[in-house]
Amino acid sequence: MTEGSNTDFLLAVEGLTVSFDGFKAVNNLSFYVDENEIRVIIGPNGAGKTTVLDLICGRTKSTDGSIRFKNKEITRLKEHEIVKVGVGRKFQNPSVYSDLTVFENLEISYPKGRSVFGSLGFKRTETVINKIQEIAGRIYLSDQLDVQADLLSHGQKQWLEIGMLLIQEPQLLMLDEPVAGMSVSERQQTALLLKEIAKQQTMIVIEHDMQFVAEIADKVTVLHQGQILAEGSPEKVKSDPKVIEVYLGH
Amino acid sequence: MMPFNHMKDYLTRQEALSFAVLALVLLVLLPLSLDVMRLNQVGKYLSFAFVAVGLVLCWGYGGILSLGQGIFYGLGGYAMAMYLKLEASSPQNTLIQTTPGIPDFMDWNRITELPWFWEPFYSLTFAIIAIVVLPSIVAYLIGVAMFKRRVGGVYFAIITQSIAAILTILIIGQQGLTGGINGITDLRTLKGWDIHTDVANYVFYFLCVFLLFVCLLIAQFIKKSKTGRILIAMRGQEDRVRFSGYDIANFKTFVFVVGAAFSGIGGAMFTLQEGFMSPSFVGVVPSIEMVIFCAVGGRLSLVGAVYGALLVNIAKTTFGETFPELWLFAMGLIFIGIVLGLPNGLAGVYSTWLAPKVDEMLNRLLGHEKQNQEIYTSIPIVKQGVVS
Amino acid sequence: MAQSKDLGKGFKLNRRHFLAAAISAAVMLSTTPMMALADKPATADVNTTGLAVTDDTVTVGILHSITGTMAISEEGSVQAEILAIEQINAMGGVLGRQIQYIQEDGASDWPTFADRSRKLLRQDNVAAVFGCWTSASRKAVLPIFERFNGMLYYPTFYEGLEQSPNVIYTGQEATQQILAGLDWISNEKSAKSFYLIGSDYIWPRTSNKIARIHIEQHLGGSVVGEDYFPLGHTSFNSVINRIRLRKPDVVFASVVGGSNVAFYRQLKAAGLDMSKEDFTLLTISVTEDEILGIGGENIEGAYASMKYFQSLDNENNDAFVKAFKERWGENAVIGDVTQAAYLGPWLWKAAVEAAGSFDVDKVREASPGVELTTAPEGYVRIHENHHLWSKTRIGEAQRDGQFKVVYETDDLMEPNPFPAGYQ
Amino acid sequence: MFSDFSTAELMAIFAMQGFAGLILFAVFILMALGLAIIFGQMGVINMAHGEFMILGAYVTYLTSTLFSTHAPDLFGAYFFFAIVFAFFAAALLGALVEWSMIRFLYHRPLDTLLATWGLSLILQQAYRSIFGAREVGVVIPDWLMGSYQLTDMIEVPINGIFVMCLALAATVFVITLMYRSRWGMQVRAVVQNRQMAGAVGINSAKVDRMTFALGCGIAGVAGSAFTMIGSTGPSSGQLYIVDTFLVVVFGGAGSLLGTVASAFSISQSQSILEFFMGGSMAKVLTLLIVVMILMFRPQGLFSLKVRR
Repeated sequence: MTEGSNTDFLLAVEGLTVSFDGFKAVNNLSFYVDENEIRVIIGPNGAGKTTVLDLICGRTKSTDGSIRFKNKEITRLKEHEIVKVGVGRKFQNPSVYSDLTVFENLEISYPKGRSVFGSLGFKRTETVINKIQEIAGRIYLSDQLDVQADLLSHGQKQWLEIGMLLIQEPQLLMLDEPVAGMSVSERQQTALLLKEIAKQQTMIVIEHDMQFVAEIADKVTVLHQGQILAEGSPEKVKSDPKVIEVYLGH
Repeated sequence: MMPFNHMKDYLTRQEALSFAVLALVLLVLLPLSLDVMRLNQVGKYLSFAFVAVGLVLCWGYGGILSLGQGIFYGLGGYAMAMYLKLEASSPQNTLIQTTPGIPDFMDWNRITELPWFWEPFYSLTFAIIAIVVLPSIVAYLIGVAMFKRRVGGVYFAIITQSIAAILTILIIGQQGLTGGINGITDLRTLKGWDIHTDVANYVFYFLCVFLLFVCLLIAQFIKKSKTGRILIAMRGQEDRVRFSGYDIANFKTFVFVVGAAFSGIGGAMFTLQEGFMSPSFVGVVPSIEMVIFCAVGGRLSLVGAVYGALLVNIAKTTFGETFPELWLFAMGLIFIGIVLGLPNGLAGVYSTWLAPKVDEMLNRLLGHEKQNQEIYTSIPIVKQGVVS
Repeated sequence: MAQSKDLGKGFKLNRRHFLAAAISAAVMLSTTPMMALADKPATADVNTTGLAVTDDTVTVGILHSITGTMAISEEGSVQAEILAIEQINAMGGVLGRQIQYIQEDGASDWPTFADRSRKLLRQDNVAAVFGCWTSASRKAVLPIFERFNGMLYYPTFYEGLEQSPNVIYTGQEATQQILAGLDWISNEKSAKSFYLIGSDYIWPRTSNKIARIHIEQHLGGSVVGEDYFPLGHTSFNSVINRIRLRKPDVVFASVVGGSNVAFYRQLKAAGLDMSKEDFTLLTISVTEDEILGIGGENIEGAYASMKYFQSLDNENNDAFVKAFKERWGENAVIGDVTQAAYLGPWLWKAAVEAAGSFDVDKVREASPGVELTTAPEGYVRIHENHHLWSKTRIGEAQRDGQFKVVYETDDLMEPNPFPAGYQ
Repeated sequence: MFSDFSTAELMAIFAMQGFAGLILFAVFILMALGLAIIFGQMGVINMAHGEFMILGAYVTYLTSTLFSTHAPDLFGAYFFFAIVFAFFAAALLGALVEWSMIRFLYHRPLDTLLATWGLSLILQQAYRSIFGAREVGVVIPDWLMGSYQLTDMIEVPINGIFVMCLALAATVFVITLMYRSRWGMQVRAVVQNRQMAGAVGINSAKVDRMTFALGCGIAGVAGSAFTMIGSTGPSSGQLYIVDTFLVVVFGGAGSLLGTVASAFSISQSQSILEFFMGGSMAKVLTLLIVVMILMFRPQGLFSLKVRR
């Protein structure tokens, strides 16, 4: 296991490797994310994008390498501990609690009463309700608080999940394909939302839609076969011949 | 903003009604209409309701299907029985034994000294604590070992089932220490008070109902707290909950322990009302039957679980007394029918067909009060085709 | 021991009464109802405690498992009890009253037994209950019979260590069954070393305890192994290897239920053939009932020690076997417990008639000394301790599933549920 | 404890003990193979598995009576027919059960457990009503009884050898079917991605039915073999269910090789422990060890580490 070095970056990934029965899904990967940056990861299917997010948030344990968040080694922490240091994660398929209302979905994500007995004693105070209503406003769901999450549209579920991250107040949000399945207008709203978020928080986004990527990204990382193919501003990456070869096509 | 009245948060009007009706049935209707023998029978069925209520939390809400609830029911029952057996085995009562003063089955197995783990059961206080704590500790150990390693679903069911099988073989095999397959029988008095009299039957029945309501209210509290919503959330989206910063294993362990403690109380109530405890409650078959009580009542309804335990047992007795051969057919069909057709059990039938009418009636009766819709709160159901 | 050789004579009821003395076994089995000879006593006189007795009927209970794992074993007992009741009714009933029975299912579950017995005694107010099979079910109902003063006729051979005023034990207790068997095999086969094997519960363990003491202290032999297996266990190859290693003169087996089938088949398959000279097995748990499942060819040559075999050659038994087959089919077999269950209603009838009352207290008082000369097993008499004086016999299992009786004790064995020196 | 015996005796005993372990191994394999297919490949928890085995046993019983009354000359060979009949009877019932209830429950694995438990109650009572509560004795042809004298001291039971051969044949059959046949490929395709399999033209409903029927059919064969060593009664099936599930889970669901390995390790440890400490404690200890290992390694002995 390599030890990461101290950096000014919010997130520093160094030498990250994971293998599934010999297949290296992520191979000696290093990249760094600044505070308040929107980093977009792109790449062909099977490039290891989702796996990278899984590794950072602790869902998959790495074989080698280091992940440091605010100079704190988080590689061996458990998922809920990683959440507590300030990393939030949205999944590829919107995963909201379909049996619960939008309000309850957000309430569960509210970062208080996370222990068993804490949650037993948790009260729906004015502060909690206000916070939930504020977040609901930001994710365009103010009118849907009473609706069971199951009944939301696909795009609304994506927003709800983003909202569930926001209410945790993480410093780093990791979003796996946040606009998949959204209409054009929803995409625009989402782009607005993400830009708004980026004023205070850092984001790693996985996305395929190059137009959307160009709209939001500060920096783009292109993954291919578990390794970095290219990195830089959207324009730079777009014109990179290697990227065009393996991903964007001619 | 709507004011959040905590009492209303805790019990909605419908829920308050169902608790009241249950109380009416158990405290007034049944005691008035049944003779003491039948009431005693009902009391014993209610001891299974403790398990079923615990299962609503574990299985219905937490998605943890335990096929080993008999372990905890048995532990509670045995803890109670051990105390009563020691009281029944006073040296005067056991003069004909080779070693007077120890339980008869120990004497038959040529044990001459009370085993160390029996000693503390001379104390009623210890026994009462053990009834709750012993199952909780065992459940905690199983829960931590399994849930921390993310064993769940089917695997958890099979492993708990195996543990129940192990415990049964152990109890039966170590008969010198446990009474073996006979169980601990011939219990007579509690602090000198005859436990088989009609008065005792009444007292234990009401005690049983009282404790059941205590458990129901605790369960209701858990269900209505954020813990309850986290449990529902966990059922479908375990990862999401984890990435909202919760340690899922702790929550699962918690409900499992609560379910175990309830079961332990149920077991003890059985021992008191029946006058003996038998390993036949510990094994795989009774454990699965307990799940059935819960499923029939509706795996998400606390009150439903009580009715489930009552109705299945009453049906079993009536059928068993009249057409014993048909009973297994009927029971089998009930299982299949409930699972295929009514995944929400009787409670589901009620909430689909009757609840709206009852609500309407209440509105008319109470007139002015606008229906107190549970704000922002969902009504959980088990959907066909949802992973449970 | 004074015993009647006059088997055809019928019931001898304590000499004071002479109600049914002339009824022969043949008549007993006929289907034409016969009126009792004496005048019918008034209900108020014969029933002072509110039992279910009318001017024409008396109600009793039958409580066995007809579902669940024990149904296999208890089926025969139910059949025998019903047969006995029907025969008694055909003879005119008890004290001029026809017996009606309420049958309850214990469902192989001890708490259910307790529940049903409470119902029979408190709700149905039955005059007597014929039932239970396993010790566990008897232990479960015992406090209930004692509290509500019922009378239970319990048919199974069992471990002893019990003597309840509310139970008549119509099967043998352990010493009756075991001691004579061990004595015989030790003499006949010059057996010195024994291997004890049983299912893991109280009866086999107690039986083996008694057997071990008898072998070590009275027969001068030794026990070279003692093993127990969970109920329902089906792989015995390891213990069979141990038996091979220890080379005992006799294997003493009290394996029960489904395990029996596995045990004997695997013994046979392993080449430990009981029909040959070099391997001897004495069982106290295999009756004709069990052989149905085991298969005669697998257990041929084993010895069983109990009080009754279907092949017993006497008039009573011939009539009994014939009646049983007529009632329950030509293929029915009768084991030791089935016969003991058959005795229950007859013993109760005799005691009731001796007492002149259905009252449980009076029946209990009249019971000791009640004798039955028409018992299929021969002559039995109720001891002061509520068990039966009976003979013990050794049967050799035959290929056709029957036993050949090779030995019978000269005298009746005294029941001794609390055997001094064997505890 | 061995001091009283000669080396030769000890060697013989150990050889026979090893063989006893192998017989138990074969028994476990037969029990678990069908379940491994149903549970491992389909995720269905079939609590009525034991009852399907008993169905095979009853079919064997019926076949034996049929042969002894109508074709006594062929009695020696009836067992082979019985195995085939048992397979088809159990498979047919399996297909019926799949069609009438299992197919509605694929998304609710825990509910399959409850429904099949109900089914097992019904089957038990049906057996009891049809065949009576008593156990039925299946007459085994003479050539299958007795033992084969390997050396002076070592004897091996012939029916044990037969069961082992049957277990071997069944394992080879299943593995070939699953990994070498086109049908097996379809089954595995459906397991991995139901929708995709459907999209490429696999009739997944039919595959499910056949898979379930195959698992039940093998249970029937197991039941047929068990008539030689165990008992055949209405509730005999219940005895096997806990062991069977443990074998499958311990091996790692979805891995047939794992099932074989787990059957081997559980049977050997049980057989060895039994020799030293008697049946009850051996059973407790074996189950306990398995449960402990499962707590530390919930995925079982063999399982593929896969990307989620």
